[in-house]
Amino acid sequence: MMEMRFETPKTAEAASALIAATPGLSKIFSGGTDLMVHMRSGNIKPDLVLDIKSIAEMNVIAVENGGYRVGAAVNCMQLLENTAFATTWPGVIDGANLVGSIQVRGRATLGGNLCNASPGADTVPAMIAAGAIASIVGPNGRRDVPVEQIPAGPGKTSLAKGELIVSFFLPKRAPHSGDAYLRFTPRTEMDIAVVGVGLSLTLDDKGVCTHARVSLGAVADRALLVPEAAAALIGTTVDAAALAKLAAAASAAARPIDDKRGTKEFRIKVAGVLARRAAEKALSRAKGKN
Amino acid sequence: MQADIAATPVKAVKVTFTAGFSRRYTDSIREFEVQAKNIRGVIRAMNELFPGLGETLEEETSIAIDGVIHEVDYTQPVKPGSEVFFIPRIEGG
Amino acid sequence: MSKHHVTTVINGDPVEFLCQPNVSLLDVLRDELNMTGTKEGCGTGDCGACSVTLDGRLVCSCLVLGVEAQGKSIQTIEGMANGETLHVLQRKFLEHAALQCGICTPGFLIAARSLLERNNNPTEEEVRFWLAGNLCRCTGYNNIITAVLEAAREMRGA
Amino acid sequence: MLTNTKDIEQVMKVVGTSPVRPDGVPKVTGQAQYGADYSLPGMLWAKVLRSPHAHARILSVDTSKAAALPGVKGIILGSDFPDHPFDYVGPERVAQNYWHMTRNIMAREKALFEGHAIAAVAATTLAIAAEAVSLIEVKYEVLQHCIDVEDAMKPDAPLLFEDMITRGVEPAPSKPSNISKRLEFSVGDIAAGFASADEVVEMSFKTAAVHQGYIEPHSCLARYGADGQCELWSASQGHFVVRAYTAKLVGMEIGNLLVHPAEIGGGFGGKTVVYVEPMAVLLSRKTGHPVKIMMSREDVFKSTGPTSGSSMTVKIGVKKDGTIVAAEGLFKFQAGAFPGSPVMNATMCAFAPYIIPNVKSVGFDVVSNRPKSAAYRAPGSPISAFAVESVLDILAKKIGMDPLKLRLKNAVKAGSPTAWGPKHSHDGYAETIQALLDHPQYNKPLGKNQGRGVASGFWFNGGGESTASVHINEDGTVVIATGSMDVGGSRASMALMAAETLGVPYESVRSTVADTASIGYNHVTGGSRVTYATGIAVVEACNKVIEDLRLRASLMWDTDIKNVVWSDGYAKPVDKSVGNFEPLSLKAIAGKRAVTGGPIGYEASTNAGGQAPGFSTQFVDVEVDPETGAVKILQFVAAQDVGRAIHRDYCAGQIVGGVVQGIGWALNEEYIYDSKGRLSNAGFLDYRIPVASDLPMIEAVLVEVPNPSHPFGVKGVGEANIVPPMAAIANAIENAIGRRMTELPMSPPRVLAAIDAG
Repeated sequence: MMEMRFETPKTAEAASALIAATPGLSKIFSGGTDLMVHMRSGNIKPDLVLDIKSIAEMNVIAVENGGYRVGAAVNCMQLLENTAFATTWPGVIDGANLVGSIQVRGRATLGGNLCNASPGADTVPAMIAAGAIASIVGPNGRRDVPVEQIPAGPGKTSLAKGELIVSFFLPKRAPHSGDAYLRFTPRTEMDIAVVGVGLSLTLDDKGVCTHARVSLGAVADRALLVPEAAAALIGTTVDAAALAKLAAAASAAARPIDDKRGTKEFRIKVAGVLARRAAEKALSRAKGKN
Repeated sequence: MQADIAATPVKAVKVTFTAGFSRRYTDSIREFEVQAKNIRGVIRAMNELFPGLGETLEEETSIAIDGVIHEVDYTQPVKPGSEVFFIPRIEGG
Repeated sequence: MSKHHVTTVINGDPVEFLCQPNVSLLDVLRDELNMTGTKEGCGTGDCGACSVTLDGRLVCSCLVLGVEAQGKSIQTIEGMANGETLHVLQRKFLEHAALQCGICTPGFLIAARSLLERNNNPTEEEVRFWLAGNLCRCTGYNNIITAVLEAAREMRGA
Repeated sequence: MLTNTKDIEQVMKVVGTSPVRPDGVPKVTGQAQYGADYSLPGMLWAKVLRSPHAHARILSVDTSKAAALPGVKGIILGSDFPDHPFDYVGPERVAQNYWHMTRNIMAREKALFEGHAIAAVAATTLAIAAEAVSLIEVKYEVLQHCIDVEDAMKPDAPLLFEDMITRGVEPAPSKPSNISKRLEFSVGDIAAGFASADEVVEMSFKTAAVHQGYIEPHSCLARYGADGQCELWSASQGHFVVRAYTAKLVGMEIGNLLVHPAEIGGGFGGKTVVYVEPMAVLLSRKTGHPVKIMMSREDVFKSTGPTSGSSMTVKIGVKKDGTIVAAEGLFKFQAGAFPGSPVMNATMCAFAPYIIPNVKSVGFDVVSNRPKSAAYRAPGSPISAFAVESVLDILAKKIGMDPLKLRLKNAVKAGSPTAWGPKHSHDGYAETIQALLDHPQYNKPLGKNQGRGVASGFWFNGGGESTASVHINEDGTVVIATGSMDVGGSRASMALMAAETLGVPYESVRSTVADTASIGYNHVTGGSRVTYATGIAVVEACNKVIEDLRLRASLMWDTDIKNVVWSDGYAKPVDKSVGNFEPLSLKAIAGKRAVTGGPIGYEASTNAGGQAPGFSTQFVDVEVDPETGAVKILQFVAAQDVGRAIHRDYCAGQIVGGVVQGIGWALNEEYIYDSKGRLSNAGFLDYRIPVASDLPMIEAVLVEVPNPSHPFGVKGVGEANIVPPMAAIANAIENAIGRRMTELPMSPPRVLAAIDAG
């Protein structure tokens, strides 16, 4: 019978070394909300499973240089319960709050949601819009990579063998900033995004948008950063005209497929609709009306 | 079946089948009149007219006696002049 | 496959078991420990019938490895009533006909208790969203929501 | 058939109240045992190898590697079951074709759908059984497949059965096809009828296959002894039917098979048939060990019965005053891999709620490479009602009539004709319509993108065979047992009817479901038949007990039984002339049990007839997001004629539950297949049944028009409620955004496409 090793390393370096030293398939296990399903169905038969929840630095939520350091093994409920973080990055919270059910959110982690590399992952567009940087440990030491560069297609990441994401850094928030994540699902809960939009923006004192990032989920083989969509907002007061441009840019950037969750046409149209609605939500947050 | 009626002392029981059922089993004749006090009598009379039909009726049908639906049950009484309608059996969920 | 020796606490009692590293906590509870009150509806975390709490956190036991129970504290439906005394949620579920077939009921009760521990005065909408991870095919949810709101009211002494 | 039937107008003491169910505490404490919760010493675990192909000839199955795996105790194939002649026979209430049934349990010549069982392995652990399954080598010749009913009906469609000649067509076709059966119900002159109409609407509709979606996967445990005696613990809607099917399929005498009724975790029709039971019994016989089989959720979706998807065309003609003069329906139903869709029910129920002089209703039962359909709540009726009730709504608009008033004008009552022949024998429909017309919310104005829709539904309801026993304990408490599986609270309703009949408190009656060796035959808990038919058996048994109690009281009073009456739970002298006797309670008489003739208990059996149909009328308010096509249910009111509510809360629970299943059917639920004929959403994540946050509180309105054939006036309540929702929601969407949805589910992409199509 298949021999599966189960280890609980205490440091990221130890975890990395174990992976590098193990022939065959190694899987990082934090929330397990995806891996358990694949192991049960037999789609994935790992030789080594690493439960990284006892690695201290992967469980922290801490202020760092005015920004936030969030461990990759922090689960969605922990994040939701951190009011300071929640008031700073409500859009990231929007995403974390839509992952699965309460039961799933009690397990699912930011790192897992990203590394599982599902194009519809709910926390990823919000993290990309937030400009989050992934801190990676691997055989060749540590490196920082913007979150949008991690997914490489369905189930694929740009991480090398032996590399794992330890934490994320979300930069200091400028005044008059707001973010939001909206997704479309047929049900109100317990669904995978058919389209997801993460959007973050900053206004100057006159209410003109000086900075924006827009990310789309579930409309391509991975979550997309869409500078054209952000450009539609920058320099404007995020008025109706800007919002219409934003919607058009978002729809134009979408290159979805037909599948059991939605049609191509539907995803393209709704990407624009949700981009506009996300911008309106982020705008009101930037203006301090939550 | 008119002959039967002529020879009928008391009011007969009217027996009716659906179009499809009568096409399959009763030479497309849909209505009959028989002498019977209960469903057993009705089935016996129909089986005399069409040997083997009795078994089919018991296996495949329910009955409506003057509109009220019953399972096929020999002991179910039928009054003179009442209508016995054989309908396909329904199964629910 | 070599088994791990796991020491844990279930419903306040110390428990030890052996399990292979790829076996779910749900299978350990049901098949190793014969605690069949926790139900399997899907095995993929989509129905909530196997809900338990792990160190106070509401989870689907089908998405937890048995070996993860090491050193942790688990609460299951078997620990909800106190001897002959039902938990107020159990009582309200009965009073308000919040169950028909009952297969989803243990999961709903565990999930609802975890909500009321955090928020003893939830709105109907909050209850509906908290329980969205628990599927019920019989009741249409009406009476479950009512029972949880009524239990909250009683727990508040309102 | 009934003795001293209660006057249905009389005031009830316990009937109509809502006490806690007898099975309640075990279910809220986790102690109730469902199909998967039983185990036995030395038990083996079984796992089933299923076809990855939608349609394939099985060339060879090599189990040698699997058999050699340590821990593997036995392996079975379809050919290990006795074969059966090809014919439609009893012994069940509906003729079955066991040649089909045994092939549905396990494939023989061909795998006919993805998930079709090929082999089953019993081993000492589930993990070993799973690995053994992966070691079985099957050589398939993959064949062309067909999924959609229209494709399956094409002349050049790949054939599931090379020799299937359509039944019900004269002359019989010369060529085989996937069309198993054609049936027709007609009355009047359809052409003349339409010619006399002022407005005619004809429209085509499609519905998707939807699953019953019970939360408990099929599971059972079998123990087969060397003496040929077998015990089976199984969660089903009818353990007597499980016994009959399993014994026949395995080839054993019914008397050698004892089936224990495990608690059932939902069925809705899907557990009226067997899947795992015959495999477990055969594996247990082969290995000499108890064997447990649990389906996975994926197995449940891929291998057990959903109800049919369909293609339908409905044409209805009305006069300006709303009189329906003609109706025509064509209903093509997916049966799945074997014949037996609910298309007959659909063609009969389609126009059943309405007085229509000219009707032609034609149905086709069509096989395709999908799991065989199984019963689902009012089988067939919700599907044809989606088409009929949608067309009626369009007609109501055309003639400028309120859609409820159009229905009321044409509503059937006792004496109204039907398309299938006999006259309707009961009222109740008009009363459900009136209940909504009188509802304070029905005329409440709505906002932007909001709409209100109405629809009605009909279901026959069932009677049939049931048995019940009643015993009086020495302390005066009562034990009743039936053989009807309790899926929705029947133990409570049986106890209520027994308490009412005997005149004792509900709390003094213990209500149970007995195994197949401890009580007489009961047909399945389905067709909304149990509270009606099994209830009649319970009341009959109670009446026998009352006669006996009067006799024993007369012995104690040295008088004749005719001088003793039974009322309010006491034996009383009929009048003073009998003597000045204190009334005797159950306890007092039971105390003299031995000296008055021994144990007090009776069994009663019935093949109940006289059941009345169920009618349901509903209105729903929805809001449509014009930019995404998302439909939100704002309010839902469902009125249903329940005859008389025995347990008020459980009646309401049936109605609300049925409505919510209908909401899922209307908006999101569907079987989605890929180009290879494989199901792509075999799980609760992508097969989207409604979750709590999708819904408002559903309002159930209990209409009570008693059925005189039942001692308390009961009409079945479990099914009619799922018939209207799909059409009601489609009608509401049309009123909200001016788009007519003709295909289910009305999912956001479809609704948005309809909006954009303009």
